Amino acid sequence: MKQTYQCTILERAKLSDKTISLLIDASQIREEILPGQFFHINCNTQDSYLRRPISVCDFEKGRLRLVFEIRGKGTAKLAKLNKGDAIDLLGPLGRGFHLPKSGKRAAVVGGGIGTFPLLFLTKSLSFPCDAFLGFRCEEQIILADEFKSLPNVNLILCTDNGSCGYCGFAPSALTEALDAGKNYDIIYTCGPRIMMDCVAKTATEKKIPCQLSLEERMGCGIGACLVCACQTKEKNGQSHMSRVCADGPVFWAEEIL
Amino acid sequence: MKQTYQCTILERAKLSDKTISLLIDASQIREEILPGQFFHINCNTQDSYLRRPISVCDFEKGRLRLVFEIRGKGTAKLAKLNKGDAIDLLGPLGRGFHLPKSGKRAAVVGGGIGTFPLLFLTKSLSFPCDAFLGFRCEEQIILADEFKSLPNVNLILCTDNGSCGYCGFAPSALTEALDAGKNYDIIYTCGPRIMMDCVAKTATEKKIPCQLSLEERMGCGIGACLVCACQTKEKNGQSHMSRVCADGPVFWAEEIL
Amino acid sequence: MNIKTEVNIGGLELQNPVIAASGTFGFGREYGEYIDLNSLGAISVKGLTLRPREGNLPPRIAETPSGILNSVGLQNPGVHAFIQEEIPFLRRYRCKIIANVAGSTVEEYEEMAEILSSADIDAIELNLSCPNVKAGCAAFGTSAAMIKEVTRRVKNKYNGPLFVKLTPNVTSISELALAAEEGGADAVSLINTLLGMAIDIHTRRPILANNTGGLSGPAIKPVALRMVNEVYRTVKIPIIGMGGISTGDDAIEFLLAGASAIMVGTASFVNPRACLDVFDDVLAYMKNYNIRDIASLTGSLRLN
Amino acid sequence: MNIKTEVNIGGLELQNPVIAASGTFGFGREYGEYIDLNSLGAISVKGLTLRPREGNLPPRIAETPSGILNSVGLQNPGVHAFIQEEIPFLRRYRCKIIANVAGSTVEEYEEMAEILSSADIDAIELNLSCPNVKAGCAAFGTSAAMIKEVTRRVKNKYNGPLFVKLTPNVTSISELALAAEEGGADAVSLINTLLGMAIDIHTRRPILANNTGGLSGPAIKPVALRMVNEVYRTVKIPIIGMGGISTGDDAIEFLLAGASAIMVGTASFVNPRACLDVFDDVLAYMKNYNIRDIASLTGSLRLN
Ligand SMILES: Cc1cc2nc3c(=O)[nH]c(=O)nc-3n(C[C@H](O)[C@H](O)[C@H](O)COP(=O)(O)OP(=O)(O)OC[C@H]3O[C@@H](n4cnc5c(N)ncnc54)[C@H](O)[C@@H]3O)c2cc1C
Ligand SMILES: Cc1cc2nc3c(=O)[nH]c(=O)nc-3n(C[C@H](O)[C@H](O)[C@H](O)COP(=O)(O)OP(=O)(O)OC[C@H]3O[C@@H](n4cnc5c(N)ncnc54)[C@H](O)[C@@H]3O)c2cc1C
Ligand SMILES: Cc1cc2nc3c(=O)[nH]c(=O)nc-3n(C[C@H](O)[C@H](O)[C@H](O)COP(=O)(O)O)c2cc1C
Ligand SMILES: Cc1cc2nc3c(=O)[nH]c(=O)nc-3n(C[C@H](O)[C@H](O)[C@H](O)COP(=O)(O)O)c2cc1C
Ligand code: FES
Ligand code: FES
Repeated sequence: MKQTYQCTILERAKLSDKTISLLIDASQIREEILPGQFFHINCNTQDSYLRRPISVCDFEKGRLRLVFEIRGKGTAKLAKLNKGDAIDLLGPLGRGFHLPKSGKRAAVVGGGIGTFPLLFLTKSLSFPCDAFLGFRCEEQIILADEFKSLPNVNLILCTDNGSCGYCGFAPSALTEALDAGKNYDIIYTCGPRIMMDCVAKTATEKKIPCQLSLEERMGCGIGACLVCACQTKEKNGQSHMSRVCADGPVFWAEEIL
Repeated sequence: MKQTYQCTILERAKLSDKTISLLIDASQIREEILPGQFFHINCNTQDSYLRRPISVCDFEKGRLRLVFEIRGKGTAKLAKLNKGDAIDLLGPLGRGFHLPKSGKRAAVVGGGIGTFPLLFLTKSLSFPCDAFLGFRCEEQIILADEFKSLPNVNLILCTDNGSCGYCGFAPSALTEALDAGKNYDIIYTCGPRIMMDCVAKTATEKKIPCQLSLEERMGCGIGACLVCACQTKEKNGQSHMSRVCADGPVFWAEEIL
Repeated sequence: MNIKTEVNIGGLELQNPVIAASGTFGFGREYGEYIDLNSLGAISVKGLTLRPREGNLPPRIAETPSGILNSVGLQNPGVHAFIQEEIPFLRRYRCKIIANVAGSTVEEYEEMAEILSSADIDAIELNLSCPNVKAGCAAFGTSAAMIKEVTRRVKNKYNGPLFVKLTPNVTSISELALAAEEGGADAVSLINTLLGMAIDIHTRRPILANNTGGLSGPAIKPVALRMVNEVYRTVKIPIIGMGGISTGDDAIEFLLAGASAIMVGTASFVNPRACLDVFDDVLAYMKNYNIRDIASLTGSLRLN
Repeated sequence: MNIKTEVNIGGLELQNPVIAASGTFGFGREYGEYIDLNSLGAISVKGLTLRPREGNLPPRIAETPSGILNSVGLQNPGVHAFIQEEIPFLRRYRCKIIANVAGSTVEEYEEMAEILSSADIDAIELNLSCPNVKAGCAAFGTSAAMIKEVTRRVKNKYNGPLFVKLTPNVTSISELALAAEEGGADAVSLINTLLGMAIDIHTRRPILANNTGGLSGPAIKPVALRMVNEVYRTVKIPIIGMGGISTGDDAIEFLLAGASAIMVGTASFVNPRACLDVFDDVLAYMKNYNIRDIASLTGSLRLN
């Protein structure tokens, strides 16, 4: 039987004004935890009644890392948790990223909070990758050191204003790399929807398999309530309402309408 | 202008399984705080949406003491507060006990959580008193040491089962004292309604002025919403709906129907 | 930045659209110790009846998730005492006085309107929706024909701005709002409380002595917002919106949905400064979005 | 202590009165990974329509104080796929299967009843109250005459226990319950969701793509309880009560108010074990008060 887990917070760090990292003792979780999956977290107030979905940012030796931005009531509540506090987790949930057994090189394109789950993804890849990570400006850059420290990752930081790294959006950096002759076996993307659509379009044009991680407001988080719908294309071309929580959050580009 | 106060908790103590004492820095509160008055406390959750009324248990040199029993959601939330935490107080509210300028001896009769506000009352009396305090059993006795340490207080502890002090209810102990010839200028009572009614009856029979401190569920706490009604008798004998929060919580026995 | 906060609600000029809701603010005296009444748009006073009423037995309040149930039952000193004792006090302040009135017959409503037409008030709010009194206003409140009739007859007796307060405990609130409009109402106020119940499982009795009570507070906000928007798309007269407003964001939601003014009720119990805090937050929102006239927010919601 | 937990709801024998509410529990597959479906009284499956439906556009959910709004709009694989793919799965468990059905015409309701009468289900719950589809069931749900008619005609096609699920968005729910009873319903289920709205003040648009949605969760509990009690005092058929039940105490409130069984909906989203936790807490309450038959709780509230 699956269950919810009451886990203990081992470390809490503030990565920026609005970004919190929680390191959680997840040793009791026996299920496999895959990159792209998420946990549905109880904020435990009537004010923020629903759980909040947060992706796995990292997982190693029973230690789970969640990184999130404070947006509204629920994340504000989670941000108040401290070392030693308990956190109520439902998960791991959803379909994670496809990890090919072998390959030459992957591209990973992320923006904003969409970059957090890509850390665990790049760590889990069995071959090298170029990671194009976009942020508003230099001050907004999060987790760059962690990405840099990974031996298989070639990090290309992008900022909208050019205050650090590539000047412009991450998808443009990807396109430039492709135009400059780079080859990728697979492209992964997570971030604002317009960014991902841009990446998906490029990938489709270049006939490179591409995966997107979608966001949608959730209820149950496990596939039962159908509130987290997104329109997808069936194999037969028909449109269908899929569940971001259970059929996703990771989808192939060709599934997305 | 009156206001709510964000005060800091200086000390938190557990007086019994279910009883919490909070010592609060109330130095910013410039209004006079009188025995019998209460504070209306924000529990700050949507689950316990309303404030909770808690009587002043003690007040000295800007330090406010509130003692309360954990009953439901709100008090459970308040019980989680710790030293250094902020507490949101509305008050002091209500009409406190009448304190005669002079007198020979008062009787103070309390039961259960009704004994807490009597501490500040007995401290504020300018003449001696007999304090009949009733509890279920010895283990339930709260604040006895504080009462004992007051020079003007003659403490008569009563337990339902006789495990400590007088065996029986506090009103019986009062009646026995009166029957044995004791004289009181005024009788104060706070506790379960049947206990107070019993004391009020005795006092009325003996023609001793008597004050009761009533409990009722509250909304605003300041007299505006009329939800905390209690039936009282006007001077002209007519029945009237008074507000426990603003016209009370302390009433004269003859006002109560 | 210069922000225009004045609004006109069916002939009632308010310096700002924040009104203290009837029954939650008494006659202003108590909250006047916590906030400057001069800074409110108006006060809708405790529901008045022709003769004084003692109201229901206690307990009159029960706490529910993100809300409360109340069953005060229109305890009030009667319209005459209001005129003699409360108006002179309230008149010392800039805020407008809205007399919230409840009758148990059409004639009673007429009589009160007549009495109030020579009193120093600024508007009448017909409470056709109090859920806590057996006979009377609740029965009026659910019938479109009755609403139209009462409104029409009161309008004949009272010349000032006339608001009709509607109950949400109906199949179609827009139908009732339309009836009020047809009867000559200058604005509609909505919503009053939702009829509810809470039970003490240990005594196996309802918590309220009156068994049922009216639900208010944040819990009802989604229902209230929906009704305001529904009515906004049905009638032409202004709407005074309320139901669970505790923050400026809540108030903005109501304005966008179609309210021209808003009332703050239960929130004052938790935060005695709620009315002012709500207004300050609305101003901050307007500054943030460079909105110069608060009235321009009304109904500016774009449906999907 | 020996506790009798079996209840009979209009002919449907349940091992215990805890039912998973329609639309919040899918067809049991997903929650079956978190709780033993054998321990539930029944599952009311996601609302079925004659043909598959894709439902409304996202966003379909908004959070509100102590509750949620949803506007799924009856996304479901259709009654045929339900029979072929879901019944065989559910039949492996002891819990009873309640088919929740919604049609857009009386004929559609009849046709589905006919189809289901040869399927291996235990009861039909007529959803006459879905607020999230434009045409159809919501219109039926507010008219007593229509409710009676649909119930009668479905009853002619289906021999098993027939439940009618009522909407709370009406002036008199007891009138509608009476209509269902007169039409031949074996029980009534209440309440469905309250119609509500939530607005994003920054985009000035409703949060739900469908603009409005149904309010559920703890926020609506007081309204639901009042309605259950009102209906209990009006009809003779059993009531399945729901609306915000998250704890055993909540469930007891509903039983005392007059429900013979209860449904747990939104609470499962926060606590996937909610159905079982509710039941365990009900048992603890019964042990505490030495109550031996759960059915004896029904309606044992004493009004003040
Ligand atoms: C699969 C998935 C993984 C995610 N992973 C991360 C992550 O690793 N780090 C991170 O910072 N954020 C992540 N998000 C976004 C995060 O869930 C939202 O920012 C968060 O739910 C907002 O809650 P709130 O209480 O701050 O905002 P509120 O506005 O108070 O939320 C109100 C309601 O809307 C929902 N909601 C609001 N914004 C979003 C959103 N963007 N996506 C989904 N639901 C939303 C909330 O969950 C809640 O139910 C993820 C979202 C999804 C769907
Ligand atoms: C003037 C006054 C002074 C008080 N002083 C003290 C004190 O010094 N120490 C102490 O332990 N208790 C005191 N009480 C009682 C205390 O207010 C309640 O025990 C407390 O409100 C219960 O809240 P809860 O969240 O634990 O219970 P819940 O059952 O969750 O409360 C639900 C609602 O009912 C109200 N309520 C429940 N029981 C009572 C009650 N007995 N009186 C008033 N409201 C109630 C709550 O305030 C809340 O609004 C006082 C009550 C009043 C009226
Ligand atoms: C204690 C209380 C008393 C009320 N009395 C009245 C009243 O006398 N007349 C009236 O029209 N509305 C009355 N109401 C309803 C409020 O004015 C308002 O319509 C309702 O509470 C919803 O707003 P809120 O959620 O902001 O409180 C009362 C509400 C409460 C909580
Ligand atoms: C996401 C969601 C989907 C729902 N779908 C249906 C449905 O298909 N048929 C139905 O009769 N009720 C449906 N309901 C209503 C619930 O069955 C229940 O009546 C309501 O949610 C109140 O109970 P709760 O507060 O415990 O959730 C749905 C509720 C939710 C939250
Ligand atoms: S959140 Fe319930 S199905 Fe996805
Ligand atoms: S609590 Fe509002 S008048 Fe007493």
